[in-house]
Amino acid sequence: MSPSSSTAPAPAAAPVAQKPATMAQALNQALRDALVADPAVHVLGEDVGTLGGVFRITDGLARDFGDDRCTDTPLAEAGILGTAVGMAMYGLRPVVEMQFDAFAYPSFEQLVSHVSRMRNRTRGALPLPITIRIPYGGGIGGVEHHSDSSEAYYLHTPGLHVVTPATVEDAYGLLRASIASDDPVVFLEPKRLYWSKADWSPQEPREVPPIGRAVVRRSGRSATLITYGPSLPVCLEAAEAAKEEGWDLGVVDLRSLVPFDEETVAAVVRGTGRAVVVHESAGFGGAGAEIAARITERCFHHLQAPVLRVAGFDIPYPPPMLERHHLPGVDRILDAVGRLQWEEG
Amino acid sequence: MSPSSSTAPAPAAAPVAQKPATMAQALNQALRDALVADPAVHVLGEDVGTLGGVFRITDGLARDFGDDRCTDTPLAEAGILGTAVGMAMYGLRPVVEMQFDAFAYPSFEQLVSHVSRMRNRTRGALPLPITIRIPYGGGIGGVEHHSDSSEAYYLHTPGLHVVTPATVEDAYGLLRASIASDDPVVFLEPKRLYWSKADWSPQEPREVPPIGRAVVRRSGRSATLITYGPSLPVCLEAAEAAKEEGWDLGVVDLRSLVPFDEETVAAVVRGTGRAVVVHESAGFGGAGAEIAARITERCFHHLQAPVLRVAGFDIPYPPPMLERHHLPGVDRILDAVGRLQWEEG
Amino acid sequence: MTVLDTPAWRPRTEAGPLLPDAAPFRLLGTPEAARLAPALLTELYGQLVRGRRFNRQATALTKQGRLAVYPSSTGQEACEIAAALALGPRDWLFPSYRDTLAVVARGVDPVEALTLLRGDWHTGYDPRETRVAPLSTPLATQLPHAVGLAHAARLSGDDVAALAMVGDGGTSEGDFHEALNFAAVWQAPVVFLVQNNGFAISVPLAKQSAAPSFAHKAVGYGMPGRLVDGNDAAAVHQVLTEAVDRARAGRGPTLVEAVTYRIDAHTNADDATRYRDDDEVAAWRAHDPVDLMERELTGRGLLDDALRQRTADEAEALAAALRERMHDEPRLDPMELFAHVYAEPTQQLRDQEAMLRAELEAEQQS
Amino acid sequence: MTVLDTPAWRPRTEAGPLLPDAAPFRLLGTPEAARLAPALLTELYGQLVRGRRFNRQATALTKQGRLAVYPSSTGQEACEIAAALALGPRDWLFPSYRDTLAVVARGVDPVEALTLLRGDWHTGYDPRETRVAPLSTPLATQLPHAVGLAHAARLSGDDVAALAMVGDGGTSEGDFHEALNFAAVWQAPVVFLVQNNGFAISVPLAKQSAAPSFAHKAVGYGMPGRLVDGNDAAAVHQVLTEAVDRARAGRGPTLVEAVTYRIDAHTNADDATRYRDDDEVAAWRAHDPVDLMERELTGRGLLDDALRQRTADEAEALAAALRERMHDEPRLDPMELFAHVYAEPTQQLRDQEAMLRAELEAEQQS
Ligand SMILES: Cc1ncc(C[n+]2csc(CCOP(=O)(O)OP(=O)(O)O)c2C)c(N)n1
Ligand SMILES: Cc1ncc(C[n+]2csc(CCOP(=O)(O)OP(=O)(O)O)c2C)c(N)n1
Ligand SMILES: [Mg+2]
Ligand SMILES: [Mg+2]
Repeated sequence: MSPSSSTAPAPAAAPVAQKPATMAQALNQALRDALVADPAVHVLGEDVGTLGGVFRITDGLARDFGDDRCTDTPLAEAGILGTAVGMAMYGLRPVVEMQFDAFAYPSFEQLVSHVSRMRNRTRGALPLPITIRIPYGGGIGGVEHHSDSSEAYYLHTPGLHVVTPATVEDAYGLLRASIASDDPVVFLEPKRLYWSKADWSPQEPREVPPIGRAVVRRSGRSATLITYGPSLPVCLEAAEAAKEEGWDLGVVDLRSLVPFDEETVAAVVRGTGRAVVVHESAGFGGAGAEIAARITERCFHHLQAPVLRVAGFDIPYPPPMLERHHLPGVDRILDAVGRLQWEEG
Repeated sequence: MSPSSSTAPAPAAAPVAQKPATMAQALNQALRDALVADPAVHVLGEDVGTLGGVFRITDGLARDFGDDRCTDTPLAEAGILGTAVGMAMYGLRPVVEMQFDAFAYPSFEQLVSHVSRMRNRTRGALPLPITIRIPYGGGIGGVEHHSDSSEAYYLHTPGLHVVTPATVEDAYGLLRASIASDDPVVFLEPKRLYWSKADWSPQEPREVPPIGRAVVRRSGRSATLITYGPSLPVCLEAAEAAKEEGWDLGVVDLRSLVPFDEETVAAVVRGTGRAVVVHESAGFGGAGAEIAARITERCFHHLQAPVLRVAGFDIPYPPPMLERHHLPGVDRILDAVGRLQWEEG
Repeated sequence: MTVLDTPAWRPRTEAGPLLPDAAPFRLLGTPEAARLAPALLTELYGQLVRGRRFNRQATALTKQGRLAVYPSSTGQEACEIAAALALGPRDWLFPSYRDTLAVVARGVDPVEALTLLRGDWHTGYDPRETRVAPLSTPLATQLPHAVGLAHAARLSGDDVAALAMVGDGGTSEGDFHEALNFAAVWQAPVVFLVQNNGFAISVPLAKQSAAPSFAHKAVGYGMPGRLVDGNDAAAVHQVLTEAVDRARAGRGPTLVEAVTYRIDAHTNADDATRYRDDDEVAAWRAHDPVDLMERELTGRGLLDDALRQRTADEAEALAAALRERMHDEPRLDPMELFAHVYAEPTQQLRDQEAMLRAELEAEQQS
Repeated sequence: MTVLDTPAWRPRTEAGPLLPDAAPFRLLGTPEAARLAPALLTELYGQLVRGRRFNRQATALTKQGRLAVYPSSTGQEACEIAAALALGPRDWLFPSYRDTLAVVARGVDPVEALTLLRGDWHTGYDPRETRVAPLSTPLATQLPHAVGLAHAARLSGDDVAALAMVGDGGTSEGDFHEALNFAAVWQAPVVFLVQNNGFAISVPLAKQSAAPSFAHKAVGYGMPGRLVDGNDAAAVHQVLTEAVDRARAGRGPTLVEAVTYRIDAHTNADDATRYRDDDEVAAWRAHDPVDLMERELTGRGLLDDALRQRTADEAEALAAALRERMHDEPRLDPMELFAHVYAEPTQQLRDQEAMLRAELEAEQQS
């Protein structure tokens, strides 16, 4: 590697992503734009350099910004996150890639005992602006350890932001916002949406959404589906299919689990009086538990039925051949909607 | 260390714990009795040998059973749990001690990716009967990293049992049951109850409760407090104090978070129509979220008010001087009970 | 005279050379090879040829969708085979995710060994029965397992050794370090085999380690380190056999680095041309483990056309059987998803099981 | 000629001796000590005496409930002092939980340095301003931080080195391994100081490591390892200064093992008689860092009664100031619990803040 970043080639100015773009391209563009915008931004992880990452999210970054701005590390996740802490202490803004969800676990101690607490421990003197990108979730036919949904571990850890985009546009905007944040962000990328496309291009930049604002993707009067990340397209599909049953379903995309935008969610649920939370991680102790419990606390007297959850089973993530039975699908969501005690409404 | 366990002295038969006994003594006795009952049981961890552990739970075990049955390991938690996996693969029943809650984090990958999944991955051929003892929670004036409540991480991980005693008698019975279980058990010891005493002695062994059964510690007609581990005494105290307010509060001690005894809890809550979940870990995404969400799903039409939660703040565990503000106390529990919309009842 | 001059502060032995050899140990093509038993050489040869064919067949099966993914060990067959053959029947093998070949060479049914890679959810074989741990995907995590098992055997007075395999990349993980340290402190009967194949996916050795060799890491744990030509099946076999014998004799663990090369891409899904030159691959093809063995056998007059043909036929038969047996998709019962999470399913799992059963019945009816 | 004979497969240098010295390096009491500047020796002496007094005072404060806990470094003052003095003003120190003394010797206000141990919730000092990382309780976790910071400085063309401290027990953690490996691969300007004080709480060295020395671990990372008498302040200072200079010159990391002894119990809450003999403690008392320095100064005629008295007075003044300033309990504002979790508190934290505020107001009224 070159001894100093001054030897790195001048950053490529031209955007790479073309309309329509995939989520993978939007993420790549966000990293490029962040690297151009701020010399403190450094990307590091396993295979992020020459290879461009196993999902090609960092494609071309080492070529265009030099090895020092986009660095292949030794194979050790605690080491990656631990050195990122040190880099952030110095004043850099590391963007770390964990290769797969389950391979972030070795860095758990660094995450919980340091990343999440350094600002607090130093009374604000040492914030750690680290973005930890983790491809997560299933639906890609991955073998063991390649499809975990680990958001519940992170959202229960005070001091971390937990962000997860569900659209191409949000992937760009939320990643830019995460890198710009002075707080550590666990940025969960729904890997099965990497190849989803949208009519989006970096040439027409749109407002970067602030972290912590949910968005109503579809409004509906009968009931509300509350979801995030990989389950958003499924919920939209379910809402479409529900029309046949005579249900007008709204869909809220949380976009970040921490901060959790309880104002937006509570307002929508108050309007419908019925809600189903949908996510693919194991249901027991999952994000849906917090969402359901909190919404119930806030909206109890507006509820016609309990807030239900449609989630993955409480089992280790199943093999490719069985994952369709595990993942929340349209039918299971509609079944849950059907159980919302309509007769009493 | 001696080359083979055959050189170990004959196990001490005489119980050590005398009436009244502390929880620490009951745990020590449980380990002793397990070591006597089954030669496959091995205790390992940092300082568990000569020192008897920093909380003295393994006091005298190395002396009485030999270094090979109670082993001081090198200082590396992933190594401790990882070697315990191998020992269990061979056919032993390792009982691992993590010195403090936060120091279990380095072993997180071994726990999630192996301990919790080995049985499933091998279609039942390779169960891992490992007990992982973790002193947890606050209230002892510990400095940073010595008071974490980490149960939410474990209960969301399919394949693990999560057990936590709140009484001296349960400490003995549940630890024996955990060691006897063919499944891995995360055994959370409420460290501030280590010195709590009860009129219990191993000379009068009582039935070992099966893992997975909640117990009604106090019945009451107005509302139900649902709790576990370190918060049980606080809830009992609150229930006592509530009498002054004219409330007759019941208290359920879960004893295990996985399996979660939803039958018992739902039955009790159906009876009162009002419930508050109490625990000291951060509320957001904590065990209380699952309990509240699940009970609401099951008992919605019996509820007079939303299931409320009284939990620790969503902050890193505070320092000794401020922990009383963080921990759920009697007043905060009574406040929550007060918010249970009595007028509408 | 201070306390530092007493043996008390440094109670550990320093007998024997601390550093491993600077050059990898070789046998094939050297005068030493003359003393190798013909039966061993022909056995290794047969295994190498079958192993190579197995790798090719398994890769082909990924193209046909019969395997979800296959990390080939082509070019590394000598390590795979030697690891399996160095073990006695009661010893344990702890493979990493790339080591299907070692598992098969150890005697596990090939279809069982491929179960996980096939998209099924379990190891296929019974680890206790076969004395082969599950192929480990989280890198280096299997190393402490091997130490624990070996330690448990030793505590039980049981004459069992463990051999654990890891890649050059895997040595960077904390688990590697913790495993070696526990093994050395406990004097556990375990052998660590680092297959240094030059890459961790796309990351070359120079970005992984600055050590003179991985064998040199042994020094820091107080165990012997051996460096061996990983394409020389006889050399790897000898070094591993010695290390296993040493372990079994109660003399503690050994770290072995086998220098080899990954000829194929990381897996069938990888494009290795993105990060390495053909020249490098060509240079290693000229030092091929099968060729090296063929040359040795030919030189000693042990390889005639008949043996060559019979070996090739055996390899083809193996491949054909694999194709045949892997032709049908495995039929997985979704209801079994709940069966092995715990000894007894929890109430929650029983509820989920009931829900899925109802869904499946509804599916069948429609 | 095979690919193994080309330099390609082993691109790393092997220049210089690979192994550290077998015996710890010493200066005090040796002829070499003659060339040490008197000013350095008297500076080290003053620091040692003040450091010892500081340890004693801090331990006393635990008895009075003024500190929640104190892990004393009595017996290890030479390492603590030398670590602080080896650094330039812009370098960074990464202490472990036992290293309050090094932090104070580096110039941090003692009361600030004791903030966490006092039962307060933050580091007290500003790490960026003082260039001292928070005292790290989770063992070895601070080592990768030091590597990352040093690497970042180097990438920025900034002439900064980092020195990270860890105990013998801490070397067993995976983070130790990962940090050393990253440092060596990145050639980061960082120095690792292992204070081998014989124990990790109750666990003696022999149960922690089987290596000839911790300095030998350097071999496996491709960095120099140095072994030094940790009670010889001049020797530790020299070895660390050389290592820091080497790092600053772009020549990469160094691993230093300082052999020393923990004279006090693990912390004030520990009873060391449960696991070690008085004889051992006595043997190490005969090799005391303060005594060693006094003898050297006396031998060179640098220590007269006046200096001795002045030094003792300074130490007493320091202790008195500490007692005085630590007399009052710190007043912590519970409302600040919510202030630094994030740059901006979340809605949930604001709600919790409001609840606590209401409670506190109610408390005050009642
Ligand atoms: C803990 C962990 N981190 C990351 C990965 C993803 N991964 C799979 S294989 C691989 C490279 C392994 O390299 P090496 O150890 O040299 O073995 P080889 O592939 O060369 O056999 C990586 C990074 C993983 N499986 N486990
Ligand atoms: C990750 C982790 N595990 C366990 C502990 C508990 N603990 C605190 S100090 C200590 C012993 C440390 O020994 P050593 O590294 O030799 O440092 P010393 O105390 O001798 O200075 C232990 C086990 C911890 N702080 N961090
Ligand atoms: Mg490799
Ligand atoms: Mg020590």
